[in-house]
Amino acid sequence: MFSNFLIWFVIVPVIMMAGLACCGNSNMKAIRTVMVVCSTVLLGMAIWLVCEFLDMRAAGDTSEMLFTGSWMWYEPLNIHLAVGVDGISVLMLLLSAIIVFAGTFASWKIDPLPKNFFLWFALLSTGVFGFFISIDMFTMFMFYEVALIPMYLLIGVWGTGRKEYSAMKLTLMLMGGSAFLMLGLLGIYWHSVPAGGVPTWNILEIAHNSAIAPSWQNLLFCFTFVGFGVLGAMFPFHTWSPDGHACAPTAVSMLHAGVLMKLGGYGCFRIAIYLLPSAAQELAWIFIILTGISIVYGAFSACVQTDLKYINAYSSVSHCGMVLFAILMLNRTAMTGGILQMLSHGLMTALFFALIGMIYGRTHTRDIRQMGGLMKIMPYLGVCYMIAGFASLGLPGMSGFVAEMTIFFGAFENGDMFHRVFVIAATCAIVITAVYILRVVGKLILGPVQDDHHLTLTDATWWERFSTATLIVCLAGIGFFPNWINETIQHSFTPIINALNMAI
Amino acid sequence: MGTTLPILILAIPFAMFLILGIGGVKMSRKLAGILGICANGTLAVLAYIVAFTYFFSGDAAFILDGVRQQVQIFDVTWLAFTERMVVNIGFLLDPICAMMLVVITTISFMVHLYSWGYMEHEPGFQRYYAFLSLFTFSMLGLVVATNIFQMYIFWELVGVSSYLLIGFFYKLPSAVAASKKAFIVTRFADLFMLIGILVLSYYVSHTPADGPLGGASAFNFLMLNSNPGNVLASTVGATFMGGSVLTWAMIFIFVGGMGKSAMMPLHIWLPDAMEGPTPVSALIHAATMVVAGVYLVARFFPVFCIVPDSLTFITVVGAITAFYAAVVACAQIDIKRILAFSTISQIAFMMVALGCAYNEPVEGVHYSGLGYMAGMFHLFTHAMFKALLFLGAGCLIHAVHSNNYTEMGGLRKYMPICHITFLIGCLAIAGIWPFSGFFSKDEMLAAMFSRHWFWGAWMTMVAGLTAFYMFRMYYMVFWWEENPKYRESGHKPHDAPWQMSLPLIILALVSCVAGFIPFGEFVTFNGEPYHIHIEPSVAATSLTVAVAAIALATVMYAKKNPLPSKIKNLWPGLWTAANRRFYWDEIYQFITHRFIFNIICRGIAWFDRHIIDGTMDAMATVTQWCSVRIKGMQSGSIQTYVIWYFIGAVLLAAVTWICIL
Amino acid sequence: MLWYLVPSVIMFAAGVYGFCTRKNMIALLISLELMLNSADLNFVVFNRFLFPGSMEGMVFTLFAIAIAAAETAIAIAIIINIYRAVGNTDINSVKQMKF
Amino acid sequence: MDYSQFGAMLPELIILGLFFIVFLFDTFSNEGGKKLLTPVTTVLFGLATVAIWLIPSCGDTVFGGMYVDDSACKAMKAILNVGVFIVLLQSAKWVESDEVAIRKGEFYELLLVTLFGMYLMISARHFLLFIIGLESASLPLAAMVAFNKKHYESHEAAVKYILTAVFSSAILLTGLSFVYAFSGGSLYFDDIRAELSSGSTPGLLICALAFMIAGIGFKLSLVPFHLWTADVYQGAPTAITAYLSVISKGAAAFAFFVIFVQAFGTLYSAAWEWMMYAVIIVTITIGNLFAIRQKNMKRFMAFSSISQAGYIMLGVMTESALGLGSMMFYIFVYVVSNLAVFSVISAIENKTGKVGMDDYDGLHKTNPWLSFAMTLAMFSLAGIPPFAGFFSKILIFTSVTASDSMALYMLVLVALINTIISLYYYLLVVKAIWINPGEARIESFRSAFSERLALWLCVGGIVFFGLVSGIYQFCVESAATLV
Repeated sequence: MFSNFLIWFVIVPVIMMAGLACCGNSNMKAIRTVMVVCSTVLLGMAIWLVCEFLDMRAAGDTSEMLFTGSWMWYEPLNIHLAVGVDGISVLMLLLSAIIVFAGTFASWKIDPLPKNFFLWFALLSTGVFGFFISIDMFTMFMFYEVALIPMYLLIGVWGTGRKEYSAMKLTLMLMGGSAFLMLGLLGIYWHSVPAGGVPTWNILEIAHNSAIAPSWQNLLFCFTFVGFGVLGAMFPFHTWSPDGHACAPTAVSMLHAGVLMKLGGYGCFRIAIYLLPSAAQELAWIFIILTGISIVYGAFSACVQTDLKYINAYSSVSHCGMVLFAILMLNRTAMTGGILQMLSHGLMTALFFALIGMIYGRTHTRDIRQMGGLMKIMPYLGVCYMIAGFASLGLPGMSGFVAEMTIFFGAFENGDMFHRVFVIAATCAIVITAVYILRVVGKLILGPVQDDHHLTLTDATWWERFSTATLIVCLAGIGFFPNWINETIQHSFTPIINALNMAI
Repeated sequence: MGTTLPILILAIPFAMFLILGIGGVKMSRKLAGILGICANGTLAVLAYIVAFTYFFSGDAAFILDGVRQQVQIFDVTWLAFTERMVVNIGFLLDPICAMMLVVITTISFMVHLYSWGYMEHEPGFQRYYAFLSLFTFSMLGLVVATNIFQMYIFWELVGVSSYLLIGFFYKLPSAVAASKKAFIVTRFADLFMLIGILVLSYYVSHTPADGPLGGASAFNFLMLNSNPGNVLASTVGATFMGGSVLTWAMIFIFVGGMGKSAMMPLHIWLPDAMEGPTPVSALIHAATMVVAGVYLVARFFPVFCIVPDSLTFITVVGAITAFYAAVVACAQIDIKRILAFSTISQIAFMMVALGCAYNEPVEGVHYSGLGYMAGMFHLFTHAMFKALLFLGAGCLIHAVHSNNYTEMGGLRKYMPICHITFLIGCLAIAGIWPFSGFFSKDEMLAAMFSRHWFWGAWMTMVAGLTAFYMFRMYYMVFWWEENPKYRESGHKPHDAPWQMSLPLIILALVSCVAGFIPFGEFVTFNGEPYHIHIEPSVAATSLTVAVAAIALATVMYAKKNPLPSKIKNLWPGLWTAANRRFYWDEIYQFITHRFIFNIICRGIAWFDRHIIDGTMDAMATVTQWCSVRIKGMQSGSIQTYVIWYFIGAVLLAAVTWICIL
Repeated sequence: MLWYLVPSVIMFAAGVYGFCTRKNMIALLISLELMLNSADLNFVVFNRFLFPGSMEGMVFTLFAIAIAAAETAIAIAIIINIYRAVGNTDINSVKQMKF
Repeated sequence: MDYSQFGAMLPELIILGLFFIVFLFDTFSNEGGKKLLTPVTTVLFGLATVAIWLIPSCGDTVFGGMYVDDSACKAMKAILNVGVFIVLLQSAKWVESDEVAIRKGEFYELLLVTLFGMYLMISARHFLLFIIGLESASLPLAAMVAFNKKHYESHEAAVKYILTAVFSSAILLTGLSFVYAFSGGSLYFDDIRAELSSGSTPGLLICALAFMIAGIGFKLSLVPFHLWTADVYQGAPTAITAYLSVISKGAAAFAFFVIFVQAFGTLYSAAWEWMMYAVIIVTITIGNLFAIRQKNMKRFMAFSSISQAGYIMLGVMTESALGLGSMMFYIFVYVVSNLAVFSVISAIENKTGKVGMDDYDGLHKTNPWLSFAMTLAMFSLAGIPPFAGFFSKILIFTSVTASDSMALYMLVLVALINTIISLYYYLLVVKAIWINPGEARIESFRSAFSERLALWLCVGGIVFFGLVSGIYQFCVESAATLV
């Protein structure tokens, strides 16, 4: 079992937790050492995995999932610990590793209880990695919830503002989502095989059996899609996100907006669409309407916010809406765009929240009306913020542009009026995005200095420069050379596309 | 030609951007300036080499039995949406591209040189040069685009570099606002362009790969332009609101061009863009970026031609804009704004010229593609003399520290070089022989007359207006009456240092001689050379009109006299309206702030906070409320407990029994 | 046999009613006894009329009576404790813990 | 009569033996010896627990089928034993407190007797034996609830408990008497099943079933037969509360399953499926709604345990081996999680006498380990992975949905939605411990060894029962022998 490489993505964070447990309660040196070492190891593993994966693909290994392994866990219910990755999950793992890495540096000076913070942080990352490697619905769901619950304490204890309220709201809403999700999974499990067979949780087997009756599919699709959609901040279930993000500490906002919200989108196509294709064909329109709304809606409501974190939370609603929207277009190009959008939004939002954390740590306010001309005071952060902004409004050369264009061109492939209308509505979002991004940049980074006390503030420290630079490099990397990622993702969608075509 | 030069042409400015942008903070101003200028000098040289090889080498690759070819020097895949929708980054070399290379690099070099003097004392000098390099890179990438998507990519990039340069003085709220406005307005236009591209590429990419359009990428210019008829065919007659889908697509794409080229009603950003440093205005907002729209139309000319409605649309938009801008320019007092409006009007001229061109012979017209050639020609000459004018204005502002001609007057004694060069510029734009403006404008008017007498007459009038307001400005600045401030205040306005004067002189010379370039030999719509000859009638009319306008201006403004104010008081309303640009900004302000921002955005935000969020909180509240309401059940007295118990048991039995019965 | 069941039903009803209405704990105990005995009566009656062959109902009744006795004993003991604590055996005096 | 039959009752005999040992020791030992009573009993009971885990189940039925000793029953007894052992450990300190010390012998004796009663309930296959077990399990508890002579609450709790208990046993007996009317003269479960298999269900029988549910539901504290629970849990000594909340509940749940599947299995879809359907929904919901408002930890745990009982009863709806296995696993996990909470509560109560939820504010500052254990326990109760509670919940849901009926899916949905409410109030405790501002109200202390041992056992269970699938395996396999 330990010979399988993927398992180590779960084991290393566990080791990280063990290591942290051994550290002294406030022995920052030891804690940082453990965190940096482990997150670096994870990043290295992720990069190695990507290279290895591409090599194996290049070597002509066309099996749907690579590095697969499956070990019986709960024998009476046929629950396995099954792992495997395709191009998408590999990239997601890389994304998570990058953001965990950056998040570690972003929370360099966390206080109080640094040890507990990193313990929960590590648990969170365990869940995230576990989710992306598992191809067994049960373990997938388990890791999903493992990733959700630490949010409560991370926000509640280390957050700011109305943290109790936000933490509780976030946790309850996400758990509400996962309640529906659970029911959907149960339904899928019990109908996963033709009558008489032994039901299975394994996604690949279920997909190959494709034994779920259409009547059940429709019900289960709604359950699963809503379940994941809540985490994907789909209108009208997005309202946990603004409060949650606004109150969370920097690293948590990064990880949550950067990776956790991606769990939603990932699950949507990996389970809801892949396993229930005919329902997807039939019911997509409902969710297209909802996600279409959240794209425009999020952008518009971001225009009037005055709290930096709220602005980014709402833009996350808009961008994640874009992800689900793309996935629901049910064709290869658009879905690829959706994944690209996940990656780009992950990096971008992480960068945003990191910067906001750093600015907040200096000015002790997140209200854009009380800040201004930061470019003069902290040029490095200012420039980074502008870069993040440009990435967010889809400037060519940044990942956002690639993702959005792929989505639009893919979505436009659906020829009927309904899709057309919503695609064009979605494209309008790029203008609105420009509006609110430039509004913030103009108020916050440019313009005259609002508060003379800010004049004494210092620019970024080395660890801050490090974490932001990492993210910016990734953003630009995708933006300049998108095609290899694009091809990897497109190839990985083949089975899903086939399932959809068979379902028609 | 190898791929080395083209790649270098793109690589050098980008490298400069990175070097100056990242390393600039550590550099001294001098080093940064020299780096930038040298880089651009080399760039210009390379561009000239490329252009000259293209035009004069006579290589069969470039000119095949007298027809200039379109050559893709290289074309590499950047992103593949589908097998038919592949985005390439490449280098397409053809007459207009070569011409633009020359224009861009020349002006850019001049501006680099000029800025060294002009921006000397500004903080962020290095940043400024970095942004200039970024802009040069983006603009070059735009003109060499091999496909519409590459064009769109660099289209966005020029937008952003213009944003950065307009907002260069980022501490001034006005500059920030102007840059924001410029970006958002153009972005709004680009949205239409994007939709246009979506529609076009959708239909093209859904033709069979072995069809007449071939298997090439649906974005590719060569493929689209080679046999546009099939592009139309590929839409299988799909129509939308009466027009064929292709018409709509092309109009949408053109709207993108309207945004960049500041056609009405998307012109509002350009005057504000003058908040940027003057050299920037010369480079971006006079010579290069703003003509991107014209370039777009020229690039797509064959496809535009097969949907004549779109050409008509272009003509109308251009005609209206030209007149509007000219009128407004007559009533401005800020010299940069006057120049800005004159730019708008001149670009509109080119648009109309393009709109009046055909790509197949028409009876009664001896050369149907004249408008195309003329438009490009005017693009070339206008770039030169408008850059000259802007740089001159820069010198004036540098000397007087004000944008308004009310602060100037009688400057001819103090700044002779500036005076002469500025005069040349004005003559050129007014279209006086032998200056370059005359030739290009004459060709354009000829084209318009050949299309329909109305366009010709209309645009001749605009030409007259142009001559008038340019000389109005000229006289107000250099003649009128000397501003008393010069004498009492110790420092007299004087000519600018050589780095600034040199570009003026060079450009002035170019504006004098450029007219005699046999432009038709190089740039025509189909690559076949065309021998320019002056249309006597048209030339005569335009010249007389121009001279008359200049005379009028002389009468009114050469010396201080009450005549202008008299005339102003004839129709004060008209004057204020023109001065306030006919209230376009106010209208936009109303729509965006009052309506979109205050009603839609705030409304949605309120809805989110109170309805959506409220619902979620309400669930919690209701649960709490229930738990409070039912607490009486747990009254603490055994007897109530037992009553509940018994009722429960009986109820269970009774209900089940009833259900079963 | 119905005639034998009627009294048991009456006893049961009386027991429930008494338990719900009386205030004195001892009275409550008595009503409980009524209910238990009605159950015993049922057993005996059913045994006697439905299954004359077997004795299970009777045996069960004996055990039930014993159990009832035990219950009463413990209940009495606890009531005495209560009496010690609050000085009366009013059922309404023991509702401190609620909600 | 063949006395070798008693050999089959080995678990009961062991408990009985232990009882006698404690009794004699308590009666005849001097003051010095009394000191040893607690450790001796605890150790002996620990050994007994191990023994019961180890001895094989002969799986035969004795006394004419009144009593069976199959692996399911033995597994259940073993599970309960673990729980009781933990209870003994965490109560050791309280037992030694001078207020109780004189009567500690009685405490152990009563406890062992009730345990013996529960064993009988579990193994009984005849209603007579079942009733005897039930009563001998519930009557001594009344005495134990009243154990704190000095505290008025203890008495009030006791009187509430005993009166309701007697009332419910009266109802139960009445119901049983109705059943007897249809049983063809025999109270053996199998005979009743055989009699009732003839389709029709007269009203009296339905009434009987309702009364049976009420009677046993009293011990499980199903709504609306639960009202005694909160007061009794609050008033009783914490050790007893813990014992009530897990052990007697577990035994009753198992017995419930046995009776309704073995004796009334044929009436499942006809009658009691829908009764239980309603009861479960009401139980989970009402329990949660009450728990939201509670400020006293013990009362809070009472309501939490009520809704937990609802989840346990989901297992009954399956009437399959898988369901029983899941139910036993759920009970086991519930035992460790709940006892973990009670260990913390009693540790703190023994030290400071504080049981208010707001006394826990900022606990992590002074007692990080207790806070940690409490947090884990709360997460486990709320069903958060990777802790055991998550697995027990999901497994029981899975086994419920096994039968492809939409009604059961909806039942699970209701249960799932209720988990959100429960998560809310479990998180309230976590919030108090970790988030609420202000100085800690409980000074830092080191709890007694026995308490720490109990806590470690529980935490170990919370962490490993889910991840190690062997226990669930064991439950399902042993359950297979019964259904």
